[in-house]
Amino acid sequence: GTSEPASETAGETPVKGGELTVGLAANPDVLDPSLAAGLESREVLTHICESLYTLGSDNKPKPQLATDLPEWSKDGLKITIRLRTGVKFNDGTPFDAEAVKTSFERHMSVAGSQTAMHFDRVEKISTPDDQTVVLDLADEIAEPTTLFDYALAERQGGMIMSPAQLEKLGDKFGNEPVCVGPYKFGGYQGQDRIVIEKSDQYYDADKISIKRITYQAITDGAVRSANLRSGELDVALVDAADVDTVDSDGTLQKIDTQEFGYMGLTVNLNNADGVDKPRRTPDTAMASDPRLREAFDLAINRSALVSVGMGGKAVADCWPFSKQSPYYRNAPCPAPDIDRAKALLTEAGARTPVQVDLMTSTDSESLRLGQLIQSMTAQAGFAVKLRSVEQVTATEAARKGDFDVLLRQAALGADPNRIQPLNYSKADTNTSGNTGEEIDALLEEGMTTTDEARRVKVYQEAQDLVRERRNIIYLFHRIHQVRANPAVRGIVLQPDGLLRFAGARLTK
Amino acid sequence: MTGIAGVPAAVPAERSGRRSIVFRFLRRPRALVACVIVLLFLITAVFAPIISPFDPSVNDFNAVRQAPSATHLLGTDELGRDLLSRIIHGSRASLTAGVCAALIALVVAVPLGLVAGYYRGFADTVIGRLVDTVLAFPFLILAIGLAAVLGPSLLNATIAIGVSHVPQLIRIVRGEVLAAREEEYVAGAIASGSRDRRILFRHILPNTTNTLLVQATVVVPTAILGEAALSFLGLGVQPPTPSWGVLLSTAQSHLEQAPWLSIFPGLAVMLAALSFNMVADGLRDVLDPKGTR
Amino acid sequence: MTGPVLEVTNLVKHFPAGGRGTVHAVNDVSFTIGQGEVLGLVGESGSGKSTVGRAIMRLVDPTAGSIKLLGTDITTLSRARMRPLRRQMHMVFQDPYSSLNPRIPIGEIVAEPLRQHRWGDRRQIDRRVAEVFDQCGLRTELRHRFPHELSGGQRQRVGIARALSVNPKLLIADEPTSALDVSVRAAIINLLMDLQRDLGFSCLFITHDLSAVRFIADRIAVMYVGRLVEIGAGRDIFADPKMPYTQALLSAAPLPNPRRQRRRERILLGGELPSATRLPPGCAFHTRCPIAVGECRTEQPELVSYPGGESAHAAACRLIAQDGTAPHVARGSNRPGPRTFPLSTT
Amino acid sequence: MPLFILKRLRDSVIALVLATVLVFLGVRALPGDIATAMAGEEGSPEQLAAIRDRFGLDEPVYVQYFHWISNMARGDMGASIRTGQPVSDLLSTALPATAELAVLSLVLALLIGIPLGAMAAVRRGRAVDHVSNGFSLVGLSIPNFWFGLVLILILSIGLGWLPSSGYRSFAEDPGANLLRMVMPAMVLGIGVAAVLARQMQASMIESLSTDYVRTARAKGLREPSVIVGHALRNSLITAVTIIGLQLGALISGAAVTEKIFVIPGLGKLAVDSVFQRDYPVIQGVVLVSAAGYIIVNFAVDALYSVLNPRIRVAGGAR
Amino acid sequence: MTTILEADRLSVSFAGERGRIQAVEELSFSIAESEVLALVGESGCGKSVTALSILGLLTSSATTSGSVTLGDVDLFSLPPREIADIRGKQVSMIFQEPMTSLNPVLTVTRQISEVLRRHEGLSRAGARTRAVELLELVGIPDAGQRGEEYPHQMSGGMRQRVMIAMAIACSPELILADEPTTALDVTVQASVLDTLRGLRDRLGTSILLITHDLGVVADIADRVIVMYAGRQVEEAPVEQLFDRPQHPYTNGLLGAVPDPDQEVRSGEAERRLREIPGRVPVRLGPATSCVFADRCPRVTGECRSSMPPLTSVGNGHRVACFRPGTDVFEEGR
Ligand SMILES: Nc1ncnc2c1ncn2[C@@H]1O[C@H](COP(=O)(O)OP(=O)(O)OP(=O)(O)O)[C@@H](O)[C@H]1O
Ligand SMILES: Nc1ncnc2c1ncn2[C@@H]1O[C@H](COP(=O)(O)OP(=O)(O)OP(=O)(O)O)[C@@H](O)[C@H]1O
Ligand SMILES: [Mg+2]
Ligand SMILES: [Mg+2]
Repeated sequence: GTSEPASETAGETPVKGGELTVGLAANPDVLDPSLAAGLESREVLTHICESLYTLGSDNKPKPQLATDLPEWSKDGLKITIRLRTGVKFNDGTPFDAEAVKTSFERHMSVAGSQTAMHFDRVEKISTPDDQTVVLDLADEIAEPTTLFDYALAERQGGMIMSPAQLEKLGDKFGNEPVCVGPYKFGGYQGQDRIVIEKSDQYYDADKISIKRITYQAITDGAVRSANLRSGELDVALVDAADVDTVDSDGTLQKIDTQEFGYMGLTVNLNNADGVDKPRRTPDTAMASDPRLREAFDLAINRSALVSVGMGGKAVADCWPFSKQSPYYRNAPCPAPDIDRAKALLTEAGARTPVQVDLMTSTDSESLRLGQLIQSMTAQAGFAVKLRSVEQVTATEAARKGDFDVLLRQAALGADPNRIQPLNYSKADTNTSGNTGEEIDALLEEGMTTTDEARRVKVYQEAQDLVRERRNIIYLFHRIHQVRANPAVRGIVLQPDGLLRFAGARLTK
Repeated sequence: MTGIAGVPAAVPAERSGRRSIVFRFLRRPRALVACVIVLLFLITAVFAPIISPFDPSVNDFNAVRQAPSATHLLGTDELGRDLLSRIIHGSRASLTAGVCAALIALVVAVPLGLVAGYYRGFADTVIGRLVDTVLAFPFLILAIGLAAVLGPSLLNATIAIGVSHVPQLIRIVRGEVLAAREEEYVAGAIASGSRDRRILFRHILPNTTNTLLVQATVVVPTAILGEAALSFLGLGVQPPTPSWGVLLSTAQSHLEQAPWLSIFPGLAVMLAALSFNMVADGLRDVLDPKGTR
Repeated sequence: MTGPVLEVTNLVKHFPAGGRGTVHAVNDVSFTIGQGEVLGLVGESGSGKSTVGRAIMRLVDPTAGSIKLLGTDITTLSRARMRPLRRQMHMVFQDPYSSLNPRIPIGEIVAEPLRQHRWGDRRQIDRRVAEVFDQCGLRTELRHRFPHELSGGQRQRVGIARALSVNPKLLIADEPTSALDVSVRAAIINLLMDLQRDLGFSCLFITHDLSAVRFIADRIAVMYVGRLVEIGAGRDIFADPKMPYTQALLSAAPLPNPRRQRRRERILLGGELPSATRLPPGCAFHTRCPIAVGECRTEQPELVSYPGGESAHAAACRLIAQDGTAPHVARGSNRPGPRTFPLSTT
Repeated sequence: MPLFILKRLRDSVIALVLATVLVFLGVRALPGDIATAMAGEEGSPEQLAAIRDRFGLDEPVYVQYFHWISNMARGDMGASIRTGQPVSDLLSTALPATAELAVLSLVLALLIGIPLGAMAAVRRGRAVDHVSNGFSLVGLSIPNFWFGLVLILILSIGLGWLPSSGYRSFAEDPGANLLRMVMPAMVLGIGVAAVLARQMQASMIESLSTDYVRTARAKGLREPSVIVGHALRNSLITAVTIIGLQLGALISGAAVTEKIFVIPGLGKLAVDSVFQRDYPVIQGVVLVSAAGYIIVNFAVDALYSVLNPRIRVAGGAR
Repeated sequence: MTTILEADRLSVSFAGERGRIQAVEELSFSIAESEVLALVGESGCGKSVTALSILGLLTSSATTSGSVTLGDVDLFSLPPREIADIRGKQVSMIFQEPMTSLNPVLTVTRQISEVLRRHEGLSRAGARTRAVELLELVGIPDAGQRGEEYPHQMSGGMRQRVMIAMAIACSPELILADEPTTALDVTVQASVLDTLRGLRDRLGTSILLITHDLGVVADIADRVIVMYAGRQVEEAPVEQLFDRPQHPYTNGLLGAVPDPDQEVRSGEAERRLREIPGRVPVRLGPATSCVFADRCPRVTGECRSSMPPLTSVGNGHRVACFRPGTDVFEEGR
């Protein structure tokens, strides 16, 4: 969603300059494109580090620092990237093919790199001229990789860092990142505030209006929305629970969008010992019989879940991709049916109540959803035991296979292949431990095909398999709710929950 | 009963001493009221299922976040559960945490304090250093750390709170023992040929019970507050089991739309802590008449 | 007579004074107590009397010297090895309030030594408790009472009953009457004297009450800042005090008789009692002694025995003549003239 | 310097070193590590391994401890694993906020607790006695996070008098800073004020019944001089020791208070970094707060010994 | 001789848990100029309460009745501010425990100066100089230096001298000395008594001396009042009291003290002290009969039913007993 149509509304005068204070839901981690792992750091980084590619309003990759989408050679072993001219890093050094090469090499090699995987198949990087970068790819598919343009557009691999700064700071680049971007890093203020300032080196500098943006992390949703209302913050993401309160003032402008990802239940099917260990089926009811999982699914009333648990700020759905994605399909959820669920339990010969251990994190939203699922499924004969552990512990438990069912928010991207790590039998992030030659084959094909229509079909087939197995039970897509000072125009909210301020400006 | 001649017959005399304490205690209206409130809380906790008007974990999706009304005396929460019933059931977790944490703290601290205070020397040095160290950690950080290591549950939160009170209790017990050790009656016992064990448990320990009793009653309310704080941070009782801390923590998101969700459980915590504190005050007054408050 | 009941030789006890040096509480004290003998130990507050008593009881560990109880050296016995010997001696404490555990009925308090020393079975112990209660003038019904339910005099009787329950050979009484009222004090002194006469135990009677010590003790030892300065038969000490300090002490104790008291001549001591942390060199008394000479300030006088008197009379003063003639210390009138109160301003 | 102060100093250093060991072992006993925290659920084992390798998390704990201690000795507290900011930077921005909060609430507590307690003792059984008792009982019993929420509800949301959050450093804008510190200081201060009031009341009652106060009266001093010059003077000396002990309560209270009022202080830093398993930061924070506690208590002891001539002037007749 | 202070039917009671504790009852006495009046009796018989009540220093749980006149001022009817003007100026007090009675955190000189500044209006420096003089006066060597010390640095005897210096700072007419030597050793006691005696002789100060030590009484008192359980049982000039005690309680007290001299004279004849059986009662409410009846060897029915009045037996000797007389106690426990 966007805050307002770009055209000026009558009677409003745009103001040049100005400052914004933006609320973040978590502390950004290191502001280093290769090392950053969190969403919040990416939100900040997108303003100071432009990428070769970015997502367009249709959520498909489009060039940003490149002039075109990557050109693939016929044999699929060579990618050519053409770069913009006349671009400068924020430290004034020129942006050229050599800089791109340096950045790519750093992405690939720096210790702890979060971006290295995008370059898995890259064997050689050459720079035939200042405006051209050529990547030679390895032939064999050692590891499935996502498509290059999506990956670079959605993740930080496409961000190009100033070689001079890299030279200077090495792996401490994140302490003072310098890239090409409308804003430049202005420093930390305390533990939780990051300032970025308008850059005069930016090629489109005259299109940038806001002078200075302060990001402030406020983890507590209620506090964040209170700050928003009191005017301490100009823009922030608002938790579902707080939306009504914030809107009751009627003064803030609303910016909504459906997320790419989904909220769902991951069932531990074959991950008894941990994702990096051989698959083994845990000794749990839910893993033992698909009918139990179906019964569980049927017991959940998604519309009640959304209206009570999410204050209606979500869309009940049984498909991983939301409407934002080209890969969306209207796949209606089974209507809640307690009788059928009970019948399934009887059919499966399960001893009721069926014991289910549901792991959630400790935030109030997860707790709320967990308790709702608990009471809904209780009617069908499940005895859900909630285990709420803070995020890191939950993640660790998921990796170790120490769970029955996990309530989790999956942040997918525009690239449909983002479901691959969750379902591909060889992926070591496949926490449900889903296996199957059929789905493996589909996912492999989806990855290597560039044909859009074919991909849509492949992923739909793969998804149907997941829906049937119910190793993941999809619940809903949340609607990101951003509230902003009405004087700010042109804020862009992307489906991944990131806000873009490059086109923003203040009005009187 | 120690099986010595004379002791059984001593009971009436002892009881008369106790009775006068009870009598003096009951003559303090504030302490009496507090005692009654504590008792009411305990009764509420024990008979929660009978007393509470609703099942605390059954949702009524048509009555979400309703203000207090005739049906739901204290209103309903964000999942349509009756707040009164949840507070009533929550008293179980909160009081258990409070009382058990106090017990845990006593069980750990008393032997250590006895040993440190009575034998002094090396044991005292080691225990003293540990106490200093642990005391230097802020209580909540310690409790958070422990709760995170042990995993969140009522039991673990209780252990964490209990343990975090240990150093302070050790100090108190040790101080008492040091003082008692210098009492002439201990010299009298040594001169009578008594063994260390008897001296510790028959002579010194009973003379520290007043302080311990008062301290225990002081730990209870802080432990109730501690449980609330840990649950507030998501390290306590697991839902849907309510505890006052859990209620408060979830209520925080609805502070404005549904202030009753914070106000009533908050009042419950405060009232419970208040009455335990008042009982402690009363005990202190009665058990230590020269103590000034 | 088969040797002394208690033999204390060169007893020294130092306490650490919390980083401020050492408290020389007892320095080189030697004495013996014979069978059935009562030795009175007198001295001013802080002179180390209680410390001597406690060291003998091994309630504090002596720094040096030796203590022999009935011929056994108990100076360094471990706590466990010491336990059986505690049957042979017990102690009555100064404060009848703090020396009885407020939470234990007095019957049990008195039975404690009996049980610890396995006096017999329950019935025997019961009988013995009743017996000592009777001896100490306590009604048997009181045994279930708690100490706070008794009067000060009754409590002190309980203390005595506890000490005597196992029939010890030696009783150490550390100012057993100083916390009591005059009328009660008399009763307790009478009781102790009666019991001593009947049971024949030896006794170290610590006190600062000179009138009482003369009354009860066979021999008297005088301490001054940790040292024994004079020891001898009571009659000798009172009749012929040798050490100037003893003389001063005796002359300062007021007589309960106005005529005689006002006619008395007193030795007036100036100066202050030296601190046990910073003992002066030489004779500790020289700072207050009206007749101190040069060497008193540098050299420590030995305890020397002098002939005459009932039993060995020893004193530590360089100024005592070879034949035991006590030095003469000038006395002032008890009715001081204007000189003692120089008034400058009004 | 008196010997006991030196001993106290030695004990403090030992406690501090033990504290570092305890933290080191403690945080590593938490389930999950920074790699898990950073890479999230989709983090592949290689990514995790890369992170662990980068920060030396695979080495044995004692080796890590040794590295840490030897770096510390060189004044290098390490850098946050998450953001890469030097721990010393984080601490130097967090410390002033917490220190300010602690000082403000302490001042508030002193301003409320001492006069209230003293007056309650002087006017026993009168209205102020009851007010003081009521106040201290409520102060001890009120959950401070709840009190914080209620204050926000009333003062910020209801009346709109005070901003609920958004820390401004004092240097940046003193007015805004103080305005935002009012509620946190109240929340944090009330408990300490309650303890102080009780303590003060008890020690004043005791002082007032001492022989030397009776002497002061027998000298004919007027009641105010007796109370202020004799009773209060002695009671304040005991109050000093309480303040040191209350610091621990203040620091842990700060964690919750800072979370509610979004003050970027040590407490918030500690809780956040525990949840993110940011070891260097946790270690730094705990070390600093433990050191703070130890130093303040040491200072309080020293101050106490200066104020109290019985300790200051050693020696004497006996 | 002029009367300095006169107490008439002075009674003090305290509100206790089980009723009103009668601490002092109907006590009447007067003190003349430069007279030492001793108040003797066992612990708890109301000596301290008497002294404290004179200066209005009792706790608020006390109720006082009767009257105390100083010169011609009725102290009990004075407003608190005016009583404060008298305290330390006309009437001052010395307490039993010199350690706890001095403020531990103020220097000695400072504590003495306080009185002078309050009553004499001296400047800080003037008060200090005078305080040092006073310390010299009571026999503290190096007064200038030692005055800067804190109480805990001084010995018990020195502290008691400081108390005395404080008490005489404004040359009071009357000093109430509550067991001034009880905590001291005999040698120190002797010199403190000397100091008090000197005061009386030189300044004509009257002293109300409270003690339970008959030796001290014999040493310094002119007149003695014997108290028992809050009541005055006998009053006499000192020699008369020791020679011819009339009340059985006084007889008992005198008999309970061993007299070393006497013992030396009489030899081993009778190694026993006289005892007074029983204990001092804590009395609730006013007495209606003789308070000593329960412990008295001469008790009769009359003693248990009515109160013996304080009657004169000549020479300023008064006794409250139906069967007065000097005699020997019966033996036995
Ligand atoms: N446990 C102890 N630690 C340190 N010093 C001690 C200890 N016990 C006694 N002293 C010191 O030893 C000295 C002698 O004390 P002791 O109690 O033996 O004297 P005393 O003659 O019994 O005096 P009093 O008549 O007051 O009872 C004193 O200076 C005292 O302060
Ligand atoms: N503040 C008080 N409250 C209640 N009772 C009191 C109070 N002060 C004194 N008494 C009682 O008054 C009685 C007389 O006490 P007082 O202190 O005058 O005795 P005393 O003769 O001075 O004894 P001692 O020799 O022990 O000093 C005692 O029974 C005491 O318990
Ligand atoms: Mg002693
Ligand atoms: Mg008295």
